[in-house]
Amino acid sequence: MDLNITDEQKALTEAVSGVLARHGNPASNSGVSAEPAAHDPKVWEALVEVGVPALPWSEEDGGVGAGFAELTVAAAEVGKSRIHLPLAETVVAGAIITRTAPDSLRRELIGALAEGSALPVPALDEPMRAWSPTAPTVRAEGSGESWTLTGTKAPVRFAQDATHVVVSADTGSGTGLFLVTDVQAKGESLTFEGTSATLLADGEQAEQALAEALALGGAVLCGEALGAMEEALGRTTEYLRTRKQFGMPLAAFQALTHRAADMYAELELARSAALFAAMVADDDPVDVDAIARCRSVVDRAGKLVGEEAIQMHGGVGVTAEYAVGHLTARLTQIARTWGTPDDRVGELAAAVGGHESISLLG
Amino acid sequence: MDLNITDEQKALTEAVSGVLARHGNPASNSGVSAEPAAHDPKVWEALVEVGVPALPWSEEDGGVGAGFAELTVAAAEVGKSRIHLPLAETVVAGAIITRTAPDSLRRELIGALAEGSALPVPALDEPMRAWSPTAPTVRAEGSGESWTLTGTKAPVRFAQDATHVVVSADTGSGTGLFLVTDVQAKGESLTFEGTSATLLADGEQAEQALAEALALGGAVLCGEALGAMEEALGRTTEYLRTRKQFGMPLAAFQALTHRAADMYAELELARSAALFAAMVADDDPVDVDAIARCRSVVDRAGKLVGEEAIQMHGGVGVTAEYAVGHLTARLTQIARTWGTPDDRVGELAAAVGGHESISLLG
Amino acid sequence: MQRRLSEEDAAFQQKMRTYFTDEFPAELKEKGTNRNDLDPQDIRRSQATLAEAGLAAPGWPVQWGGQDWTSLQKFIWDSEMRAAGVPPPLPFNTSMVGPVIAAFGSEELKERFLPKTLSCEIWWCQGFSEPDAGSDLASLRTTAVKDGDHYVVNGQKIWTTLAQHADWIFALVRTDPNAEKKQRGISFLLIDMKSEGITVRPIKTLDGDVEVNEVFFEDVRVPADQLVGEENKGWDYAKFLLGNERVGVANVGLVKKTLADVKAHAREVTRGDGTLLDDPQVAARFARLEADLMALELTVIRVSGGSKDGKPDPASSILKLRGSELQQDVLELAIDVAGPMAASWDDSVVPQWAADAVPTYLNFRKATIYGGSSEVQRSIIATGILGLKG
Amino acid sequence: MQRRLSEEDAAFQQKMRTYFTDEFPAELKEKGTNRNDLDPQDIRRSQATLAEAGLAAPGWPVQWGGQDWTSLQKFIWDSEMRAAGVPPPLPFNTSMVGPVIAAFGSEELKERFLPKTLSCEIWWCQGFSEPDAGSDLASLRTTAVKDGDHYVVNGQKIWTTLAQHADWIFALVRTDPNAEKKQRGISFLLIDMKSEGITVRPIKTLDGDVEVNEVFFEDVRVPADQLVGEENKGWDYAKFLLGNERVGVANVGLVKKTLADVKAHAREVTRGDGTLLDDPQVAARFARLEADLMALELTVIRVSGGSKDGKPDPASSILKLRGSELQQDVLELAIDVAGPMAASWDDSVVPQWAADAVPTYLNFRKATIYGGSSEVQRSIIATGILGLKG
Repeated sequence: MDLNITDEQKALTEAVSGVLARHGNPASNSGVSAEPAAHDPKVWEALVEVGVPALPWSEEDGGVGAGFAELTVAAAEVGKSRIHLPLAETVVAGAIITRTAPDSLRRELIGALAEGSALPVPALDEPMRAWSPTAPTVRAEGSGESWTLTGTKAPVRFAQDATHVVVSADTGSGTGLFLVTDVQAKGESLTFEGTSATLLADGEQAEQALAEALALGGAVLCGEALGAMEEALGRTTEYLRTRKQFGMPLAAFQALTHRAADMYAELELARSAALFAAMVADDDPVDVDAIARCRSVVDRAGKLVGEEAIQMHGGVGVTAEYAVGHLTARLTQIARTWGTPDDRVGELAAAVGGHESISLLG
Repeated sequence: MDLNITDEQKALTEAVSGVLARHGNPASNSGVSAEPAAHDPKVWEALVEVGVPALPWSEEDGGVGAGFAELTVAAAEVGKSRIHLPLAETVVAGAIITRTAPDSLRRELIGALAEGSALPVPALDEPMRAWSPTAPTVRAEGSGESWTLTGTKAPVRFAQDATHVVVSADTGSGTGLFLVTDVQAKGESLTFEGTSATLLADGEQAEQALAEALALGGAVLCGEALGAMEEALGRTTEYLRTRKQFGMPLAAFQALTHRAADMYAELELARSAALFAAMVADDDPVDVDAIARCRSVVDRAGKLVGEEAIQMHGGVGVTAEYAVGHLTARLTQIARTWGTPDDRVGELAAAVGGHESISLLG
Repeated sequence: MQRRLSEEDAAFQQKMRTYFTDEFPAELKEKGTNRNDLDPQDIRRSQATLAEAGLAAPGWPVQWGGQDWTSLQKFIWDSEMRAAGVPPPLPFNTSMVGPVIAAFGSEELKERFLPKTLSCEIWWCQGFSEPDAGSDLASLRTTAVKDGDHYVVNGQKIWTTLAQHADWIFALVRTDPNAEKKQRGISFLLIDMKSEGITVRPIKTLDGDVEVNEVFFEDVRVPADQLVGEENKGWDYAKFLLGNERVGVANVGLVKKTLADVKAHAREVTRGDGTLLDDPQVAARFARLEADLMALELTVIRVSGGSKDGKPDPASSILKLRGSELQQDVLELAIDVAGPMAASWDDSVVPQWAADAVPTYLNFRKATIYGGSSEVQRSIIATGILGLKG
Repeated sequence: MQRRLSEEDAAFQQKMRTYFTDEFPAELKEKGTNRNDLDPQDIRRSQATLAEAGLAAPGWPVQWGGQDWTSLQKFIWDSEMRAAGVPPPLPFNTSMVGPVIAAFGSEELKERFLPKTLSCEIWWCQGFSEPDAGSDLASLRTTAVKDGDHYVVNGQKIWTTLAQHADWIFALVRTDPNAEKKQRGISFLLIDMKSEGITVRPIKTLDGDVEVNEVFFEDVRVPADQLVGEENKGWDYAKFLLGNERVGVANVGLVKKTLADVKAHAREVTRGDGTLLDDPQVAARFARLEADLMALELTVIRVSGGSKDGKPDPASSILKLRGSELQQDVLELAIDVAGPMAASWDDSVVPQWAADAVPTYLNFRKATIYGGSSEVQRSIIATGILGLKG
């Protein structure tokens, strides 16, 4: 067990942060709202050039064959930058594909994802339905190679720019995972009306592939949240040092500095969790509960750090033209991606009777 | 709706606090542990003389015919004093009796309770069983006027000095409430081995009587907790004003004073809840959920105020010879009397779908 | 202590309920109570209607349109108004500048401003905060220099809510830069927003909306008879006002309505074979918030509230402190009820309430910042109530 | 980064597990790890046994009985020791005074004290806090005045854990009352508890136990060669020591064992037709605490821990801060698992673990107070890491 960042990972960090700094045009710079942004193909292309989307996939499939440790440090830079990118989304879609698609399709899709010519994303959520990876209301009909889907998936992040969508649907005998290439999005909503689809997996295999893929996507989100928290805390401490009230810098007010210390403590625990999630993601099979535990730690830290960062900035914290609220917005969203914080605790609670205590070594 | 204390209630407060000051000999004065103390007949007798145990019962039954508003302000003084008294316990037992016993028995028992010659307490808890007012493992056998009980109730607060015990038991067709007069306690444990008992109520009537009685006892506990919190906060602010560290009074440290402000805010919300619980207790039928809601507010305030009071006192806060930890001990216990804080939230959660929002006016 | 309403109060409650439910114009209630969704003209109409019925500002002196009600009756008025979805009167008018003019203004000022303030013929905004005077309000630097029978105002205000719709602004200005204590050199001035030299710059917030603004003053000439009370006494009036404002900001009625709405949504969202409200963890959050809200509501009734003898009641600080936190907790629960839908802010993709969940949550992080931040409230409690002076 | 143990580390883990499970005397493990339940002789025997096996103080220099292990191996050592229920070595000896003597003591002092400190032939206690020097430790007033080749010590220490069993005390004493900064006049002295003029007064805590004491010094003559390092440099050594202590106080192994025990009890307590562990709210509390504990454990491994170059690593403050809070959260959960049984402290009425629940919870409120309170830790983080100087 080694939680230290290697020199190679540091170099990657710098490369990614350089790319993002050059291409980045976050909402806060132009003073638009913190609404989740649409895909930005230019930034994505630049990241593809540095090899980021290819990191976790095997060389055989067209990836770089690095791992989630690398992807996590890259995701942290994305988190710091406040740019919205389909990093976790492509990981979920890619992981489902690597686990379920036939060899040729897998190589084609992962290769295209790695070189930026394909953008596969998952479509799992449905309106007015609480988070659940299984038992969707979108129906799949057919058999063998011939399936059609009917129903609505929404919201589907990055649907407008997606080239492929991995869709969960009810096959009548359980949850199936399907690949749709004819992506007709209205905003981030996808409505299927007998849309033809390729079955990737169903039953237990589908559920297992989906659970692992979501865990991997969750590990990426942990990395992104870590970067966002670092940036939020850094900006907050800088603000406390420089902003004056009552003739003194805010850093003279112990009620604030002690709360900043709590933010730091939460950040450091979340850092451990995010690095560990990356380690676990590189294992096979993936320990899904271990990553849920990591996300749970990050959820709580993200809430504290994000909310306190705004509070300590006062009025400017809620303005669109100031960065810190955008970081909080993203942290809020990350914690609600593929389940709410309570959902994760609920999942872990359901499994709590199955072990005496948690061993880090798996 | 009027949440103000009347002049009569203020006078009662002073009378009770005078009695307790004269007779009180709290554990912290003699430096013994914070263990829940046994009954102190002398203090109880003095309270009987001021009429406190008689307050909530009708004059017809031998009580004073005042109400829970009066009892609550008296209970607050008990809470401040750190003396352990069976105030809530006798209210639960008495309320079950007034709701279920035949006229003559009711008058006899309530009269004796009011004048101090009887000490009825409830025996509801059983070892290794989570809190539940119903479905006990103590078995009741018999019919009509002839019943026997078998099994163990523990812990039963004040069992050693109780003259009557109101026992919940499984009649085979539900929960029954029984009166036992032959109280053979070993410490605070009561073992029945074919012990004869009088059936007070069973089935729905028993459950309703028990629920209402526990709510009334809960209202008394809210009052006691309110007094304990007031005392804990008062001692804490006094300590912050006088204790010096780093050449300054602790009150110069904003990290502490802001937390003291949070203690105050919680205390004031809890005060509203405790006063409201008393109001609700005077209604008929008793709104059991409303009092659970009040207890829930008091639970959280008690935890914050109790824990912070110790923390701000530092080392002395955990010593037996210092008062503040004893207050925290009592607050900890109050929150776990007839259910844990989570139990109360769980009960309220189960009922949350039954209304759109909460109206104070019932 | 007594829980049930007296016969008189029950009748009062019935009267309020009948008015707000049956008599108040339905079309004004349909748009909801979110100020941003309402047309400014609707807000004016709503308040004018209330004023006509004598229900816009019951806390004011009877002579100026207030009511001689008990605090319980004022509470019933507020509860019934909120429950019926009636857009409440503008707090800038009825809770802020109105009571200040009524308490400290000359008869002339009262006659000139109170009726139009009550009816919303004048829409007021508040000019207190400045870029370098937030929690430390007394550091404000906007100056007002006497020039004959005018003041000439220069400076900048910030976080001015709804300034873009306002007709007038009540502003704290520095009239004596040499005062011994910075609090002593401040005056309370009423300024027409159409005055030459005033510029309003909107500030976009995280939710994309514009509710707050910067207001710039460049050699703005203000007739000296628009000074409230005495020159250099403005700080006292501001403290009086903030005492009133805190009570309003407990916002129990609004939060209760929001919580009920969120619960209704939780009932509609599917989870497994049931609804989200059947989920024990979700239900527990509702149960906790309902208990918290109950305690806050009781405290609003219990703490007499408002300024006393020209001084704010420090106990009212807990209403602002906990009221704003509770509002934020409810809005956070709304996000989790929206669940996956909260990822979209687009009401063509998900229902309006779900699309609003995150932006509203983000925007209302301001609740613990404006009107005296939580930190300011804690300091007021620590010093003013607990006697903890550093 | 890598999760799985290397082959070497896996073999190391197996070796530790075998030793603690199979070779370490079973009768010392049966009494549990609660220091209060153990006989002092058992504690000495346990540590002597560990010392003999080279497992009492792996962090010490190899020459004095330490091990040349990686921090991961030290972590494995600690985890396996705790999991097997082995009473750990006395922290006063192995984490506090030992490292200080090894780092700053003369060769003579090392030879005289380190072996007996390792084996627990000397049981140490810590004489730092005083009645008027708690968080503000540098205000300590116990004096040591040079008199020939002795120091004469006068004053009072407080919160001295297990002083009643201790053979020696390591104390901070003021040797230069005129030093410019109060931190500069402090020395680090080793004192035999059997010296004439020392009185120990036990302090009873809320749980009824006696673990802490007051220690009074009245003209106690201490040979000058029992000074560690240089005179008036004691504050530096104390800071070094507190840096080490904080790492120990994260207490992950102990907390993990406690949480597992509480869970085992929750499995045994009946609720309805199942057990308390089936209750979703109770299960959720376990799930949250397990996640928190995981994060803390990972952080212990990640933060190199301990003092570096004679200075404490400020990052270790988060281990003390969160470790103590987590310990308290687990002990609070234990009360709720005990449920109604928690009302009794009498193990003839309810099972021992339930009878212990409340007194243990109350006693461990000290966890956020001693060894540098949470407030002190937050100040260290704010100043030392975040650069927030007031």
